[in-house]
Amino acid sequence: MDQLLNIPAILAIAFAGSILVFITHSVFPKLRTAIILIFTILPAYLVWQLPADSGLVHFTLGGFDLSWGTNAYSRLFSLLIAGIGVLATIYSISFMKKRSRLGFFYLAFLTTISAMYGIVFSQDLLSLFFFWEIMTWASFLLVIYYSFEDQKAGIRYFVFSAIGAYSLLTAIVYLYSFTGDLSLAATFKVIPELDTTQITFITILFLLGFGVKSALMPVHVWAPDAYRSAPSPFTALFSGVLSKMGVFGMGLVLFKFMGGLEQGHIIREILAWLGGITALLATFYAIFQTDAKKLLAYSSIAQLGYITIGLAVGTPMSVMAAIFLALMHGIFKSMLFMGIGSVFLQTGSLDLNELTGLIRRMPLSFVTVLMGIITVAGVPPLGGFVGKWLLYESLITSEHYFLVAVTFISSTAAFLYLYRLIFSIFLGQEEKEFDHIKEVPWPMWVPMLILASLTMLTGLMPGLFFEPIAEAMKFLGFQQVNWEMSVLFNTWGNQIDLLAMSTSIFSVFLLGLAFITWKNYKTTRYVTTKDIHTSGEIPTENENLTYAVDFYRPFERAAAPVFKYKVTHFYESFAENAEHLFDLLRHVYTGNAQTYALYVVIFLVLLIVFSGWIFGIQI
Amino acid sequence: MIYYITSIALILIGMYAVLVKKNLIKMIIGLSLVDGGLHLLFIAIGYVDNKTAPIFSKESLTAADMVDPIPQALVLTAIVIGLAVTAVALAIIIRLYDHHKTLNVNKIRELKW
Amino acid sequence: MELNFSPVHFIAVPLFAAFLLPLLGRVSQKLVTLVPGVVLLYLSVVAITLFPQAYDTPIVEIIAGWRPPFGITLVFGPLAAFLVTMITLIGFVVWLYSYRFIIREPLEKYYMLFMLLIAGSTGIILTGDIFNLFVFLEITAIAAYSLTAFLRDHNGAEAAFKYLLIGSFASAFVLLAIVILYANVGTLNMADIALRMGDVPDKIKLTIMILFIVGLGIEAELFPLNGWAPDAYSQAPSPIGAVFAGIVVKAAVYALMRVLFTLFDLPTSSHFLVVMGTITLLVAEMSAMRQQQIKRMLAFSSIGQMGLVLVAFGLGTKEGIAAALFLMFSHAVIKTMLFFSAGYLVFFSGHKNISDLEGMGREKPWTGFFFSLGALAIIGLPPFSGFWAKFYLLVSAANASHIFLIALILFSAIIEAVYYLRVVGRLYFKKFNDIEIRKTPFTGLLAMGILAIVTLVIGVYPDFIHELVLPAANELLDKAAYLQYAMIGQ
Amino acid sequence: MRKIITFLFLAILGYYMVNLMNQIPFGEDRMNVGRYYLENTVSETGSVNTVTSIVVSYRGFDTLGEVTVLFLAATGLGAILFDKRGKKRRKQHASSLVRTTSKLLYPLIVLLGAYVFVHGHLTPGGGFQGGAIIATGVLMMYMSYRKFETNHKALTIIESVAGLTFITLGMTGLILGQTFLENFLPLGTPNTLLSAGIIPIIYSAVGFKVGAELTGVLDTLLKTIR
Repeated sequence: MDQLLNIPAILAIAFAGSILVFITHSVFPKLRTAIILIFTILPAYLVWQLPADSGLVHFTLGGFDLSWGTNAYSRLFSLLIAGIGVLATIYSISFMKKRSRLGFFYLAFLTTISAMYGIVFSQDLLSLFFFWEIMTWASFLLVIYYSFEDQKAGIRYFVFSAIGAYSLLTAIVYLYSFTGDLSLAATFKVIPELDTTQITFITILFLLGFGVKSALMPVHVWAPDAYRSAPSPFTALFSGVLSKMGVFGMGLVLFKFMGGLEQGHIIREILAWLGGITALLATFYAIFQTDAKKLLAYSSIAQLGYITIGLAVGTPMSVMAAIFLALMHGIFKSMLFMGIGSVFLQTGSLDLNELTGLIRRMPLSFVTVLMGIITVAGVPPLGGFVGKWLLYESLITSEHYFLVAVTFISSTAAFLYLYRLIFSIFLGQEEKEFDHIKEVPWPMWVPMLILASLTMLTGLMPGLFFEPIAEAMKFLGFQQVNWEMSVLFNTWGNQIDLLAMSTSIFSVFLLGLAFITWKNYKTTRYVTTKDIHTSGEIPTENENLTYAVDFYRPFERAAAPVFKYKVTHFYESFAENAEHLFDLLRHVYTGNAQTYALYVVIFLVLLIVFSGWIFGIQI
Repeated sequence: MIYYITSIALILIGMYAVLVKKNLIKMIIGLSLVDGGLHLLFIAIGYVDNKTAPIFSKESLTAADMVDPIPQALVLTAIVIGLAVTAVALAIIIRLYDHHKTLNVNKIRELKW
Repeated sequence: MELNFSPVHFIAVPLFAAFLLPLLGRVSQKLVTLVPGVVLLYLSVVAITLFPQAYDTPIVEIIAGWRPPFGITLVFGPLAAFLVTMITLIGFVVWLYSYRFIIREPLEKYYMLFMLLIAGSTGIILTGDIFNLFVFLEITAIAAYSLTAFLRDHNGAEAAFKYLLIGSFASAFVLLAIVILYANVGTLNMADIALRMGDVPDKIKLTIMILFIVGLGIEAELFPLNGWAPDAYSQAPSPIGAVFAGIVVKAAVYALMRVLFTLFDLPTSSHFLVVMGTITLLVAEMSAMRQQQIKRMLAFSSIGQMGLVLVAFGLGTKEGIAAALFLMFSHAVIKTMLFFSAGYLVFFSGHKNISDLEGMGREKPWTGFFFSLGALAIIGLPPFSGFWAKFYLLVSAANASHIFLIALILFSAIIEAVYYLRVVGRLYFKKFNDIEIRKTPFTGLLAMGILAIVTLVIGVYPDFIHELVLPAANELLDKAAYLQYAMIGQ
Repeated sequence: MRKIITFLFLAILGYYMVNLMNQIPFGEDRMNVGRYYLENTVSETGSVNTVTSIVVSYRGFDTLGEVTVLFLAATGLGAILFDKRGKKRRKQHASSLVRTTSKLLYPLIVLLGAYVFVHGHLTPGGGFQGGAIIATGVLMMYMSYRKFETNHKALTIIESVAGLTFITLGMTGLILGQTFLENFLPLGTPNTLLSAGIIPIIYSAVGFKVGAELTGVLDTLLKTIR
């Protein structure tokens, strides 16, 4: 019973913490850091202590029966939130030190984390939506925190979130009008009794709702700008954890709600394809970005595409792959954003064309980013490989050959942008202007390195994650899934021993690294990039000659015609036209008192004349 | 019946004045006309053929000899309300004329859209 | 002598205060500002004391000792209790805010008009007599016209003139409706009218209803009739803008609903209300989208919310009406808070335009904070009361299987989100330059703080209001019971 | 264009209204509650003027509202025209004929007004009518004399005190009897001045109030600087 009380206690502490920080900031700023740490670590610790299946806490609110509880599935996500949440908070303390309005920042930051706990602990649709919206506005406040000149990013984020949230809401109230009960358990039971159109309708609404948060195409357009605008500690949380809430919801919908939609159902196929397209296109967009955070944002979208494929295909193995990828993505993407954020903090720039040669100035950040991109690329021996492997295998065994091709192409293309990222920031020539740059303080690199070591660990022993994932999948309705600590199975009976493989790869890698370092160290000649000895040409003064400029120009040129048609343009012109229409419409308020009076008379006369049509009795 | 038609005509003329006349004062006159028409209509409704005012000033008068007193009482109230509205309207018009130097309703359109 | 609270206090005491204020003004200006607060506090106490009683058995107060239908009665049932309590509380907060905000002479007249406005709106809600309703409607309206022009700038006068012109049409149509009604039923007590309504031919009944809809619809801001509203809201002093949104319109909507539900059979008009409410909602939200002035934007948003309220009433189910009442409460609280904070933002920056308010949120953190909070709340985000209002409304719409309606409501919510959040973003964008460093008066912050806490508390624990709203909704629907007690069993 | 549209719509409205009123025959006895008032006014209120008994007693609450509306008008005017008060702008007196007649009639008119509101329960008339008559007298004086002044302070005080009297009477009814505005005084013999309980008192208060308020309104409007 005392375990049951824990969930309300956790949520109460977490939410109280966010308000307390806000108050403390304006009253005793000195206590702020302590309060922040206490109120992130304490709930995280309590979450860690929660059992996998705690039973339900029931209560009524506003005339609805609500319940909270945990299960293996939500526990998995709650741990992700707790882990990344704590690390991102620690990271943020140094990162945000010199900024103003910290009360506001931490209010939103801690509220976001608390709301995410709420989402995963909700066992009914209303609390789910309740926390979902809290999460949305809190994260919105963080997106607009820097208040850039055009606030399009924030508004766009909110509008898409609102579209998503409201389709969720529509689905919820629609369902409620059938069931009269909001609890997930009751909903699961009722859904099979509905007819196919209703199920399809509800499912599409739910998927749209969750899909927006996980940046599924074509509703992804908010993501790059929002990720770009948010402060880095939050972007880490945003991309790493918040987008996983969409995945969490999709998992619930696909495996719990859609009992009626078997594998290979058209919605599943469409969803899988959307995931595939998302992965492919986002990868290509990522290649052309010159802004580090935007690049990572597109990369996040692509990764979420893989996860969606896995969930949509819906074989045990693909689901395992999806959840594993989701967790991995949570880890490595927050780590990457933290790494890039550190660079931003020290240099004040995110422009890939500006930054160069920071490897010796910020070695720890370099290591973090390196580990990160290796994981993203899905190269052994780090954790990304395991996820990708599972995904390929599940796609092949479920005969989605074309999707395999798509996934494969996009994974390969991912190398391009990853290479660009690390190369233009850390490698290459060192610039004078970056000479004074130092490594970030320890509260920032410690979380980064913790995450980096986690990627390593999961690469070696994915079983650490497989165990809870298998439990979670049991909750989602799958039978026993095979897994072992550090061995991957495949359908054809072959096994890959990750430890052995990793050791060999590592030794090769180390040798290679040693060789390159030794070789380059000798031959490097320091010339600034603004060096004008450029074969007789006189460069104009403002020309940026860093080699990272137009990194993939030929490729860009080749792909240009395709990328002319951006879905963003469609939305933008839609919004513009809509606003224009609204603007026209408001001219009914002409400002002339007489006209208003005339409206009154006309309205009255029309009501009388058409009374038969309106009220059913002709006067 | 003629009473009804007259009062309705008054109401409509008043409305016409409010809706068409450009001068603010004329519009207010129109409003007063509408009010007047309504009051007359109300009184007309309370009228009963061949009956007298509801005051028992003579012993011989009984309740059966009188018209409906309620409309008269209510119209009294309505008149006062109409008066109050007119007074406030005039005050506002004085203010408007002060600021805009015109009484043309079409030219007083700063608040729009 | 036992202090005997009765509903008539809600009307008599503010009137008494209004008559007393000019005398007090001769004694001390301090008293002029303090007495209204004391009165409103007293009324709140009365309201809260009478509250449980009204929910238990409705109080019917007879005026001057004449039983209905011969005398005028005040009916203080759950619905009236709910709304009157809301009005007195909002009124108190408005006073708290005005205490330091209104520094413009004639203070005395301001508070007199304010008191009369309160008396008028509570009168509308309490009275059981249709002509008395008209009288109180006019008291409210005339007080509102005068307050709109209170600042005496030229936009104020223009807005007041528009309000007055359209308002006079409203009173003309309501009076015409009453005249025709009286001609047919010969009585003025609403319950008595309802009892005799059966004998009236359908066509006449419908004409009366249309006249009432148009007349009261003007005050309730139904779409083609609400031209006055944005001007009046935006040009009146900020606390009065809040009063319009929080009190006046609520009373008018109550009047419309009382007439429609009690005098007429609703089914014929329910779809009409839903349609008109939706149109009002959409047009208002769309018009709000590109407003330049912050208070005008708030005004359009208020109209939109009133559209939502009408939709909820139009659903005609118990849930729907409960949702409407919840929405009215929540909107009154939130919009008041928004007007308050916008008032100080405009006051400190000296600009009415949204684009000139850039950075004010950094300059005035608490005021900006309350505005942002209000914006989030009115969009309908949890954990604020706006969320529950919207959720109840959507649930009842879904139960009446109006899926398309849900889509439209949510569409308008998205528009609302866009324009509110634009302002919120603006508030925190870059530093505001030329500003005198003046402190926001404590009473102003206190007023906003109270409202913020109320939205938050209701948002986290909606049962408090939800339980009050259900019996109130029941009262509106259960015509037979109303007739029973409003006629004192006759 | 606007004229045509307006005319068209008003014509339709008129057509429907006439049609509607056709269904309500003129001059027919449709009394319902009114019948009750006619039959019981003398015995229940002691007032022989049924309209007065309705206005002050049966529907006394309306009258309170009505008084409030007038008060509101005066207040609103005061608020809107607050800083526009000045001396009168008329240059000349009216002709001496007018002046003398006015001077002669002024007390009589005021007296008539007082008579009308005091006898409200006996004759056609009452507080509003009486007050209006008094205000007419003042208006006449304003028009005749350039320098005619009313005592503004006194007007305000009369206004307030009369209003307070009304409510206090109402509250006394609530305390002494059962209900607000209850007639707690003896009814007396019908058709005499001192009858009908509180009705003449209330009507006198209303008369004073209306007179003062209307005078105040006139004063404010006349003295506004253009």
